[in-house]
Amino acid sequence: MAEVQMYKRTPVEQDLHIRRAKETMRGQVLMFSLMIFMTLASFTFVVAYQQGVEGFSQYLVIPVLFLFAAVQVGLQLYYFMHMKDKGHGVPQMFMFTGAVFGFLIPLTFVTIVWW
Amino acid sequence: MDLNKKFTPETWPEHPERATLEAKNKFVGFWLFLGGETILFATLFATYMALKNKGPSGFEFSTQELYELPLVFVMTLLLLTSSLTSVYAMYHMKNFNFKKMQLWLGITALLGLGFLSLELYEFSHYVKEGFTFSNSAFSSSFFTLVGTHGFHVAIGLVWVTLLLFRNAKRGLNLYNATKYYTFSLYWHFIDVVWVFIFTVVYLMGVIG
Amino acid sequence: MSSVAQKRSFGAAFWDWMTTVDHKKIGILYLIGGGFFFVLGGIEAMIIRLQLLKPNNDLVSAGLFNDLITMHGTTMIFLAAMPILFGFMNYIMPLQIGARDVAFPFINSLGFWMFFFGGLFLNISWLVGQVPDAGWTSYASLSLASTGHGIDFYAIGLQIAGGGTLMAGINFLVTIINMRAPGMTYMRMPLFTWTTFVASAMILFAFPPLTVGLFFLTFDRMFNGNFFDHTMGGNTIIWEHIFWIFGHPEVYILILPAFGIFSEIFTIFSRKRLFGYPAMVFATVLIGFLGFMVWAHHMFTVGLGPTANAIFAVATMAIAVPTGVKIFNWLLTIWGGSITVTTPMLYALGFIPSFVMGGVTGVMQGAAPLDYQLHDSYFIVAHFHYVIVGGVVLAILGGLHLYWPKMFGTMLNETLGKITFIFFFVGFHCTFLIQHWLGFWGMPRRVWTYMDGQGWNTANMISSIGALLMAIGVIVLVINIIMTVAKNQRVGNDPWHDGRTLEWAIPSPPPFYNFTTTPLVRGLDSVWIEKSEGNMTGLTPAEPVSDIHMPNGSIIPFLMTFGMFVAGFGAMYHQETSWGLPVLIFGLAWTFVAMSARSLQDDLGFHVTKEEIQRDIDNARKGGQF
Amino acid sequence: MMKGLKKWRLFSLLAVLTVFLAGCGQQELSTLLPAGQVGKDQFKLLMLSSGIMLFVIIVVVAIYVVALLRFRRSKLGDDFIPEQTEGSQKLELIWTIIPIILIIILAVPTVYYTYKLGDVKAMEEVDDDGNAKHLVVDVTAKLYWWEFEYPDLGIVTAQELVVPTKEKVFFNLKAADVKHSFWIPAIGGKLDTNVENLNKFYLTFDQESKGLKDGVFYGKCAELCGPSHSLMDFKVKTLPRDEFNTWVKNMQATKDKPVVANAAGEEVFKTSCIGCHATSGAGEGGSQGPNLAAFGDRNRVAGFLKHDEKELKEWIKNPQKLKPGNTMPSFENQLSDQELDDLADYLLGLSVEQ
Ligand code: HEA
Ligand code: HEA
Ligand code: HEC
Ligand code: CUA
Ligand SMILES: [Cu+2]
Repeated sequence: MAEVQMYKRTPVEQDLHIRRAKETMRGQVLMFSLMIFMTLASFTFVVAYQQGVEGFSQYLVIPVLFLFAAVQVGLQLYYFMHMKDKGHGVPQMFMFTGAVFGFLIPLTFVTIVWW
Repeated sequence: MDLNKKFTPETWPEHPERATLEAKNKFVGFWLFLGGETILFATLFATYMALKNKGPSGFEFSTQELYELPLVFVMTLLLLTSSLTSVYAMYHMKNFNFKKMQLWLGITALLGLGFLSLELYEFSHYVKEGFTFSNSAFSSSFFTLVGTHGFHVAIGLVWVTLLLFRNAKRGLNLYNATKYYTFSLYWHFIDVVWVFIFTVVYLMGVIG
Repeated sequence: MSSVAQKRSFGAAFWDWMTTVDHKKIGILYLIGGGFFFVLGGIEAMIIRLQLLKPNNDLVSAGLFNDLITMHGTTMIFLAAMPILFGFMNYIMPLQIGARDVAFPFINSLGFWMFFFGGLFLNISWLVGQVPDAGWTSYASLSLASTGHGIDFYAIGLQIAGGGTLMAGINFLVTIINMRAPGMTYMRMPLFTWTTFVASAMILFAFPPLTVGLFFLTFDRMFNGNFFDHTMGGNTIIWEHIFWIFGHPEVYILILPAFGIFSEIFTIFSRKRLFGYPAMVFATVLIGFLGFMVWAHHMFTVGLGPTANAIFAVATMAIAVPTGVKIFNWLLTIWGGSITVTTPMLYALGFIPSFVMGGVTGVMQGAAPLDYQLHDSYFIVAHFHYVIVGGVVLAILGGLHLYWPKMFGTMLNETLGKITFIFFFVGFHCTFLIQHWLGFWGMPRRVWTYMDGQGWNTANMISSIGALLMAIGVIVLVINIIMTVAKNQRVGNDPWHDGRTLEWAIPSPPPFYNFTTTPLVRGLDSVWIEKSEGNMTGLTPAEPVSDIHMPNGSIIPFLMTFGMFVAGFGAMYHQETSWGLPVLIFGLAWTFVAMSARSLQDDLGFHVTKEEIQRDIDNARKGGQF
Repeated sequence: MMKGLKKWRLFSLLAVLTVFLAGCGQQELSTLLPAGQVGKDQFKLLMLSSGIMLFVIIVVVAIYVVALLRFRRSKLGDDFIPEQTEGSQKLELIWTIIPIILIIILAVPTVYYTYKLGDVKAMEEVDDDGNAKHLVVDVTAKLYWWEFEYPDLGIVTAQELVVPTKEKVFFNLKAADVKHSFWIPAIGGKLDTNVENLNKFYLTFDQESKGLKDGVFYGKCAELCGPSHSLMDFKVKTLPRDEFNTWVKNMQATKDKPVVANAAGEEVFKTSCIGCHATSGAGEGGSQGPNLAAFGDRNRVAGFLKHDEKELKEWIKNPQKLKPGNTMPSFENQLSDQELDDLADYLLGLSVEQ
């Protein structure tokens, strides 16, 4: 196995490197606030439903809960875990397959284990 | 691989976590492992969904009365925040800033510890109320699902603690960069699972 | 460790095998372990058939019979067929993709030891006298009702072995993804590598549910859980689902590598490129994917309702299409080829009609209303032995003859090989063909004995005689192996003369670093291409000779697994003894300490120097052995 | 439904198959000699699928044999290097499409029959007086024996199911301890008896059992349920509707005037056995042991032993040896020979048919 080549970035490149990293980090923080917002919203929705607030019926709350959960998970995977970046083809493929089967199993358990 | 090779922020590679073949292997292997974990948790969730509120005749616990949202909310915030702090740690790792990386990981661990303590508190509270593991099918599936997640958190804590102490004197190198990185993947994955737990178990449970 | 094998003391050799992380040695360990369990499972099968030889037989008691079928099924599937296939994957796959090693040598070794200790754990039940007795499926109501520790051995033994399997699967996947030689694109990978890939991916997704299910079972039996206890709100159908969510993919995990082995055999002994290679790859992937969508066909009679049954019935039948594509592609591979009927080819040729017969009966069972009649009858036993013995076991035997020279540098005797085949093949059809009719005639499976006067006597007799023939075949094989080892006649790189893939271009057995220089791959069937273009070494190096990095051996996998093994006993006895809990904790702590030792160790491996390699190359040129 | 499939070519193939398959098996327990609509439907599916499968096998083997005959190296010479064909889109399309067609031919009737056989809506139908229109039998599978309760008729029996011919009989299936599976091969497919739910299905019995070898159809437990799983047999007696009605009346009558063949035996029974066994066929199920009201009419003792005095006494003396793991205790040391004789006499006299 060949050793890693040491490559020294020029000051300009290094500068760019750091700036890019900072930008990415800003994006991450943004995504984090989005996640916190959705969490807050989810809990609020449920509390509202619990208190019987007008308009917060099951048919609204449940889909929204799942939508928010799915989006949050997407954000975690794609931003925090970098699945959107290059070189993540294999992780994507396996996580997707996992997600498909992982969806199928609970689905059958709530439909054909009914008694 | 040579552990003594000294890097500087300028020579530190763009993707230290997959700079060598070993690192690439660990990186891909860990992702595959997470793919498998997805199914593991899917099965646990499925079982929980099938067994929730099921107990022996005269069973008196139900999701609606059992769960306490404020506690869960605090736990959620702790874990979500710890996800962000570990992103910070990785940010500093990419910049070859070892001290700050360690610091942020330390914070991550503390947040995780907070989460775990609250979970233990929650569990002991349930047990005191009589909702023990062997109380019903519902309780078994609840404790197994949430407990498996908690167990993952505990493993993560042990893992990160070992990493922090083991490498404290040695600094970053290409050998342990992957370990740090896979830890952060793991930690995010735990968060992913928790998102489903608070949605499917607690929030849906309160709705009924 | 030096590349030149020295005569060493027995102790040193033993230590070497215990600590090895070399994929080839681990492959051999898998073959030995799996072979041992195959004979064990085979002996159990023989006793089953002897008991069923005649009506009202009382060779074994009713309870013992259930022990036997359970252990036969479990042993054959988990401890014989799968490990033997892992042996081939471990040995051959890295060679096929031009790799020096697997991605995680340490985890590879851990996987083997977990399989081994898991199997040991399971079989210690025989010594304790409390044996799993609820069938290999261990349906929950019966497995909870079963007294003694039998089912506990099942749950914990399979848990340990299953963990090993999962590790092996991830290891193979990463090896294939990351360690292919330059030029070895996905669409140039030999089919055995492809099937290893897909089977490993299936392991990745199928074994976690098994893990979960076994934990549930463990909790219910040993830690007062209530997952399956319906009086506590539990549900036995959950176990059935979980088991088959794992169990159905499992049977394709077995058959896909077998398909891979046959693909290699057909091409080599027809001197022809695999017909429709892209379609073969696509079919493999499709089978793997569909394999996760059909599990409920084992549960047609559970009462899931017509809609669920109809959906799963149609999904099940769909698998016939990609499998058919494979069958016809093999037929067209030999069509127009130049066929020599060597022993491996004999197995491959025997496979085609046998497996098709087993496959089509599978499709019949897929027709749900018809399965109401066939389910849990001997028809099912006939079906799955046709696909497993006629597919997987024939592949194992064929593969053994094919790769023996590569692995050990000697050739199994062809005549004895053919005798083995004839006995085994004739015995196999004799045993299982008639069982289809037994099923039609109303004989349920898993029956300890049967009354006279139901018209089943002759058929059962025939079936038992067939099993005897199979046993003779296996014994001839054992004799063949012993004789070959004793004679020790060395063979060259490509003893079959028509090898097409990379493993046939390196010495038999290969040096521990496999390739002196990483090869450059220029197409499918790389070696064939090189040779037909006049490069008789079959290899084009992708780089000059240089230092090779190799991993160090380690005893830690063995120690870690030993901890789990000990913990297993603790868990099992923690309720009735005072030492159980401490032992459980001790075992887990032991494992944890061993694991930590590993992660604190910074094991960076070692280098084989350029000079050593050059010496090996020169040696080989002079006709010496590696 | 089946009309479209009855092309003449298929038909002749089926005819050959029928001779081939139906020539085998015994009437009282062979799925190849179905004696009820359900079994016949399933048999049709069997014939259709066997036909398709035979066709597949023949095609594969034909190509295989020709290839083997034509392309042997011994014929082609050792130096022959075949052309390295990559594949053929046309061929591959053919062997994708033809199997798909075959699968569709099989899938359509499969789905049709799945729904047809799963249709139990009629179970709840009642006539104008509020009585159930169809006969419903509650089957409870217990460790190694079967209990048959007729909820609408107020009677219960065990080990031997008695049903009328030529009408749909509906079943509620349940297990009392571990999972079993209810299967009468000659009548139709099986359905599991689960521990946590009721399974429902129907069967029809087209043939009277009188003419059969033992005068009964054989029933089996088809799910591993412990050591004596293989001995968990039951029998099925099918009667024309009017005879069935008489049987029901007689069963109901056992409540008022139990027939006593041997009074001494009855005494023994009342002291040792009555806790688990009822001798009145009227009432509900759920007792610890099989209802013995019609024991004298049974074809077997405990589902599998010959129905005579000797075997019966053996059974009472040592049921654990004969059927390991069943829940009836042994009476070997508790009853004298005389008591056993009386008991056997008494039990064999419990009949509703004479
Ligand atoms: C290696 C193992 C293996 C393989 C490959 C298969 C392959 C298949 N199996 Fe089998 N099966 C088992 C092992 C296997 N099985 C085991 C162990 C059990 C019992 C478990 C237990 O209960 O203990 C079982 C049980 C089992 C059942 C449950 C029966 C029951 O218990 O009631 C069913 C039902 O659908 C089934 C179906 C199939 C089908 C449709 C295939 C298909 O994949 C087959 C596809 C192949 C072909 C069809 C042949 C080639 C195709 C052509 C030549 C093309 C043209 C063909 C047509 C148009 C039909 N299998
Ligand atoms: C990989 C899987 C596999 C393999 C290879 C086999 C191989 C065989 N099986 Fe098995 N079988 C199963 C998997 C397998 N089976 C499963 C999953 C079940 C279901 C279990 C359950 O119901 O839960 C089952 C059930 C099963 C039954 C039904 C039991 C019942 O329902 O009551 C029967 C009965 O005939 C049987 C027979 C055989 C026979 C004769 C062989 C033969 O092919 C075996 C051939 C091998 C030998 C004959 C080896 C002989 C070796 C020697 C004799 C010693 C020589 C040794 C030296 C010289 C050292 N098997
Ligand atoms: C603890 C309960 C129990 C007691 C007491 C008991 N039995 Fe039984 N008996 C059973 C059970 C359970 C079966 C069914 C066994 C089986 O087939 O698995 C059975 C089966 C039988 C059968 C066969 C029934 C049939 O329909 O074929 C006979 C006859 C019988 N018992 C007679 C007796 C007699 C006589 C006595 C008293 C001397 C007796 N039993 C006492 C539980 C009991
Ligand atoms: Cu009851 Cu088998
Ligand atoms: Cu299957």
